[in-house]
Amino acid sequence: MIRIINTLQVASASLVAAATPSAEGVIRAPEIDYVAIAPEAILVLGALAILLKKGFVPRRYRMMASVATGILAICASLIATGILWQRLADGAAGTAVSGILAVDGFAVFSKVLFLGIAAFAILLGVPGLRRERIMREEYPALVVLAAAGMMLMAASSDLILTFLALELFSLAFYVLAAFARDLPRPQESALKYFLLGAFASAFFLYGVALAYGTAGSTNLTSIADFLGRGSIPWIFVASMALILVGLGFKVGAVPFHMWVPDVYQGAPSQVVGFLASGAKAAGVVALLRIYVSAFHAARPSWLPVIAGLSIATMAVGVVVALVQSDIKRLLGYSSIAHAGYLLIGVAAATPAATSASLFYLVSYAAMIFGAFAIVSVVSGKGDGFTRIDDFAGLARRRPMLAAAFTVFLLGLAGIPPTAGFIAKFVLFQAAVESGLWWLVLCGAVASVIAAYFYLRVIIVMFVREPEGEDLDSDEPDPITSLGMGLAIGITLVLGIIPQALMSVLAGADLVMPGL
Amino acid sequence: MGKWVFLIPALPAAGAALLLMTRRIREPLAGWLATALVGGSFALSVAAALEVAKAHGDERRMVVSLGEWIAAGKFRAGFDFLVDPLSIVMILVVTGVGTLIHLYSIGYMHGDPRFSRFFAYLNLFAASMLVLVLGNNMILMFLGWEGVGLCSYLLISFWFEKDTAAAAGKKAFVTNRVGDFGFILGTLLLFANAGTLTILGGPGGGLLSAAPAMLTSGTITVATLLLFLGATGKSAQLPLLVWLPDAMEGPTPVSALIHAATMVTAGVYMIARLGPVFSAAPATMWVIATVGAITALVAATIALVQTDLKKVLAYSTISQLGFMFAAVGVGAFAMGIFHLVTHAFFKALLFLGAGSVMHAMNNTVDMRNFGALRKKMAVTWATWAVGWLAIVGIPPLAGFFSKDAILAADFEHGSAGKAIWLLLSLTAFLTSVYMSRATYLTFLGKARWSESEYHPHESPKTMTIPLIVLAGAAVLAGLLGVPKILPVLAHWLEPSVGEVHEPFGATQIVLLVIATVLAVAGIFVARAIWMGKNASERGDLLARLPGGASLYRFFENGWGIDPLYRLLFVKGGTAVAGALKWIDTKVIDGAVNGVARLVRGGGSEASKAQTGYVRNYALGVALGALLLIGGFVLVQIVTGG
Amino acid sequence: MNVPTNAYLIFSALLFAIGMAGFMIRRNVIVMFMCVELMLNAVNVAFVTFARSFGDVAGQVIVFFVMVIAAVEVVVGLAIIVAIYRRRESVSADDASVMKG
Amino acid sequence: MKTSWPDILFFAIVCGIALGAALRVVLSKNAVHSALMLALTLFSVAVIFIAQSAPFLAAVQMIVYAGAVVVLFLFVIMLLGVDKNEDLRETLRGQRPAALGLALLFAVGTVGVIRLYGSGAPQAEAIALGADNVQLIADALFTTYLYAFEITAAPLLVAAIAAVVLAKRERPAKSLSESREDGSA
Repeated sequence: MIRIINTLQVASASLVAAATPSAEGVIRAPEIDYVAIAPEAILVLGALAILLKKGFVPRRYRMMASVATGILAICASLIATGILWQRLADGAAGTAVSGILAVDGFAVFSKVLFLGIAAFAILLGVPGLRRERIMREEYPALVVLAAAGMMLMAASSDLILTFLALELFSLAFYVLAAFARDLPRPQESALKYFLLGAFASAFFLYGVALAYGTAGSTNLTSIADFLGRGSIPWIFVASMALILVGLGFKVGAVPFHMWVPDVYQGAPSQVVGFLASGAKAAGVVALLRIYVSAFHAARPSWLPVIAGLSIATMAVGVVVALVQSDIKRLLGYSSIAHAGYLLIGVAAATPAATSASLFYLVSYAAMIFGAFAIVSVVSGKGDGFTRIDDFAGLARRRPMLAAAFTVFLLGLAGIPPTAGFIAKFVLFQAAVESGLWWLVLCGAVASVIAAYFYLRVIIVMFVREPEGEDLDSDEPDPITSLGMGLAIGITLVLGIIPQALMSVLAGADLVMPGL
Repeated sequence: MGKWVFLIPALPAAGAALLLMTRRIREPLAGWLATALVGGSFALSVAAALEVAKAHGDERRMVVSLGEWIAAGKFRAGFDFLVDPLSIVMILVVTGVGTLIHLYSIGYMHGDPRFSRFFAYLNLFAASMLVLVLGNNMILMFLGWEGVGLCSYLLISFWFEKDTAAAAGKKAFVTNRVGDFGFILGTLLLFANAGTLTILGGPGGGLLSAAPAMLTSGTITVATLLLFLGATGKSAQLPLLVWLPDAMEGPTPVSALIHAATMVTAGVYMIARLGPVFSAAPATMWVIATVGAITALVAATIALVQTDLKKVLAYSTISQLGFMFAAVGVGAFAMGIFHLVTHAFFKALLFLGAGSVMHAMNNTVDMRNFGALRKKMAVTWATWAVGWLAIVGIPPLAGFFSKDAILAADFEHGSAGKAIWLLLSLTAFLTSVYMSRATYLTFLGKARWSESEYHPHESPKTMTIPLIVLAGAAVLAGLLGVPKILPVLAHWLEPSVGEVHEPFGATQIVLLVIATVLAVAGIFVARAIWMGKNASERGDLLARLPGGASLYRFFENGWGIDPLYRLLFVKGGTAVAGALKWIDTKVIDGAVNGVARLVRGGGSEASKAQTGYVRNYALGVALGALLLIGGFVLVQIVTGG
Repeated sequence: MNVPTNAYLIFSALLFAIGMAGFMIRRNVIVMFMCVELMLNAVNVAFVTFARSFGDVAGQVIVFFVMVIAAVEVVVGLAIIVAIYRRRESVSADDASVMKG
Repeated sequence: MKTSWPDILFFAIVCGIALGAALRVVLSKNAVHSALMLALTLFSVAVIFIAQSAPFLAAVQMIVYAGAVVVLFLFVIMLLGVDKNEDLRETLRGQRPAALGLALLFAVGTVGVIRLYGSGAPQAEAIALGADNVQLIADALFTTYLYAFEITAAPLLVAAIAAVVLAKRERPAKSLSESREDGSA
């Protein structure tokens, strides 16, 4: 696979060179590290293949071919990432293609995370969307493109590439949110998400412009050097704020959170699982990359703001979640609270906090995917039954589903022996180590309150009698069950033997320039 | 010690998993299976105890490791169990009493539609409690800590059809979360300062040996206070005692196992486990002792005016836990554990006795409707009597020795200790009064129920056998700690809690006599009030006496009560108890509910900001952008950039 | 042209603010979207201004990328709007307010 | 370097037109007018690009932005037939003052920060960005930003998918969606 790309790239580069007349002759294209760009390149090519196959594959097999191509692309990308990882193990962290792409443990691990999220999105999304009869051949293409964007968020070493990556996965998500385009609620959520997303991106871009204006470059390494030289100009202060608006919007931090519950409620559940885990993780890794790594020298300036953002996010998330009556909105607000916890990890800004954040993202992704998979099964056609009351007596109707949902909810609440507990613990512990006592205190209070609304759902499932007639929730199909089983497995295994992942995180050498 | 120790919690955990996952196993097989598994744990615990007994000195503390569990940065936590005399005592109690209560439940829960689920929860509880006890690091302990809380919550609201049960479960949960929050913060603070959360062994020798030296006195005080906050939540001490009385909405075996014998003692156990750490913070120790003594007294006065038999026992449990805290608070860890053990036996016995009475009386719990039940329920009465005399402290029953050990230990501790001793002695007297009151109202005197309505009968064998076994234990457990002659338990615990200093001389004998006299006096006072001529009508007089009118009737009827007693207890005591009860129900409950309402109200208000209009959301984004810029600028100005 | 850099930056800030206000004031989603374009253009002006003051062409290249993204956003946005209009026959953002709370 | 008055005047006129047109985008009752005013703003910005030694960008701005994007807007407006005058009265309470207040504060804040930014004088006159502009851009685009340039393919792919997925009409979907919708409304 790599060889093929290699050939393609060489061909395209020589084409470019030949086609560009210049005073000094040809422009010398930079040394391209094909292994470094392979993971994303494979995904984009995969998406292209999905779109192009229309002319070659008979109609009956198109859907299958799309899904197969998507899975194949993810697997190939995973292999490429593995090769990259192998190379890192030999100690060659740095940047590639003119310093625009970071190649380090952090980037590589995040890529694996996002590929896993994409795999889940196909595994759980395809059968779910088929059930809803809104599955389209383009779904796998959008998933892999979004994954490529999210992977670049982690690997980007240049703010302009970050912007491109952010737009790439956001645009894919706008389309995914509108997937059930003929239903009013998905339409509304897509519209809201799109308008606000574009609005917030403009702020982000303005921030990038101001950063360029002060540091003279959008390259994160140059910015880090610039900040390392001394005092922070005023205009850069505004730049940091505006960049935070864009990324805060993606992770769902207060007060940029308002799209979250509406979009989570309106968009198809199968897509929301992807959105909730992917977009949030992408925002967090970018925050880590930009704030913790590049802006490290300015930490005294941004720490209070990030901490304030974190506190506000946790507070609003858990408090408003208490009064929700719709399960998807409840999970939306809960995801806002989780964004608050994750911001604690950003504020702590140590290698330990970074790996704790990654651990958190992994476990959160498994739990939220699982939770939304169950919601999509229970809520039936067109997400018709998403009130919490619709889950009453689920333990009697579908005991396995209720048990699985309990595992995910306990995980989200951070109650042992789930991954959620370990994740919260290591994150808080890392924050305490860097002296953020008060922030952890707030986080602990928030999780005390949060446990209440998760428990409420569990109680409704186990304790309340089902209302009215048996809802037409299907038994989950085998593939969905497999996906849920995987998610439960991750939630419990990471809760019981977290070392399995911790050692990887420690061995992956998550040192970022600037730390 | 072999790795088989892990089977001790694994057996009931497997049972819970099995019962939760298949619905095939039904009554009564589910009950027998669960009982057998806990029984198996008990057998293994005995084996572990024998193995520990074979070792000598410090070798009696063994760490059994199943491998690394969490390692992140500097942080290490193994999947390790600490098997030492202290944990052995606890697991014996948990599995022993647990087995009996499982057995009892087979009869008690007969016919319940969720029979097997009940046993699944009980098994899960046992597993969690065993993890809590055996865990060799704070995280493993917390795992169990949360687990028992969860099971307690599930079991309190087991009969969720009753609104009160659901509400009680919620209250227990919320209150416990406050405590858990203290626990986890205390843990984090310990880690931040000591660099380890392993209790024994590992780098630096673990918290027990290394922490006291590594911690600065200020931090250790804060950390231990936070941990104690966790303990007050789990063990229902002031100010977090509100949930336990309400928890009586659960099935009675649950009250016996979880809310009397085991889970509520977790706080005491945790402090004893971390004895050296707590000892390094004298201020915390005094707080613990004081809170314990005051709670003991307060709960006893409230127990005095309850009419619900299970509530009397619940407040009594709180009061007895106060005794234990008063013991560990002065460093008398062995005495605290000793009382924990004896209390587990006699309180479980009393609860099961109460359950047996309820079983016979169509689930009535109001003592005013009882009376003269001893003729109908001979076994229940006989065993209850043992439990009653044991808690009152009549020699040579279990409570006598353990309570006196605590009183003596407190008396030794300077003038502040003497004050605590005084409080506890008073409490002991009140304990005698209210327990005797419950006994007289329930089993003695005249029947206040009609034959037509109730058909009291003795309970089935599965229920009476545990009663008999527990009664035997309540008689004999005291022998574990006969001062001077037979200090078995204290000696046994020495490797865990350090050398036990237990003087025995003239002073101690005087104290013994005082305590015994108080206990006997309490019985007689109660007898005078509740066995009087008109007891059948006025059994509840004391409870109905907040105002003057009823008080006069007391006079007119010529109840020969000592004027001083009347002044102190009937008037003052009732008023105090009434006031405390009022505070409990109105102020503290009100505060809990109020906070909940406030948070929910805030939620509703905040969710109104979520108008659904995308343009309003855009306002939010813009406002956020401005706030962030403002925030950054402010920080920049403050830090002088 | 020797106009101070700051003048251009202030112009850009004002243009951005106008776009921002328009986004929040207008109900018509197409116009709201035009306002986003105004904001992006304001940013472009800032980039070009900085590029000139540094004598660095990078700022101009970035504007290039921004234009691409703006075009893509327009396509996706208008596609969503068209899809929605088919059902609702309305381009008012305020009509999309069923979900709240 | 001295600032000359004609320069200032020219700058003021162009900026005035741009800002005025931008205001008209916001304030026009008719969406078609807004689109046309957007075109005018984009045109003014193109002029500013020229003044800022970015002639190539100015050309692209005219062709792609003012040409294609605005036409696309107009096309959609006409396609949907929403080219009628709208009622501009505010229906959400407090929305307009809040919006204006926030925008104003934002402008004041950013301008304040920019004023604090420093020098203010253009320093780059000596560096000829304008000459060889295309060459310079090409140089940067195919060296430093080569990867970013290649990655822009991906968003374009998404745009293509969006058009297919969202705008394409499908025959059987209609009846199905209608029957389902009653359940979820």
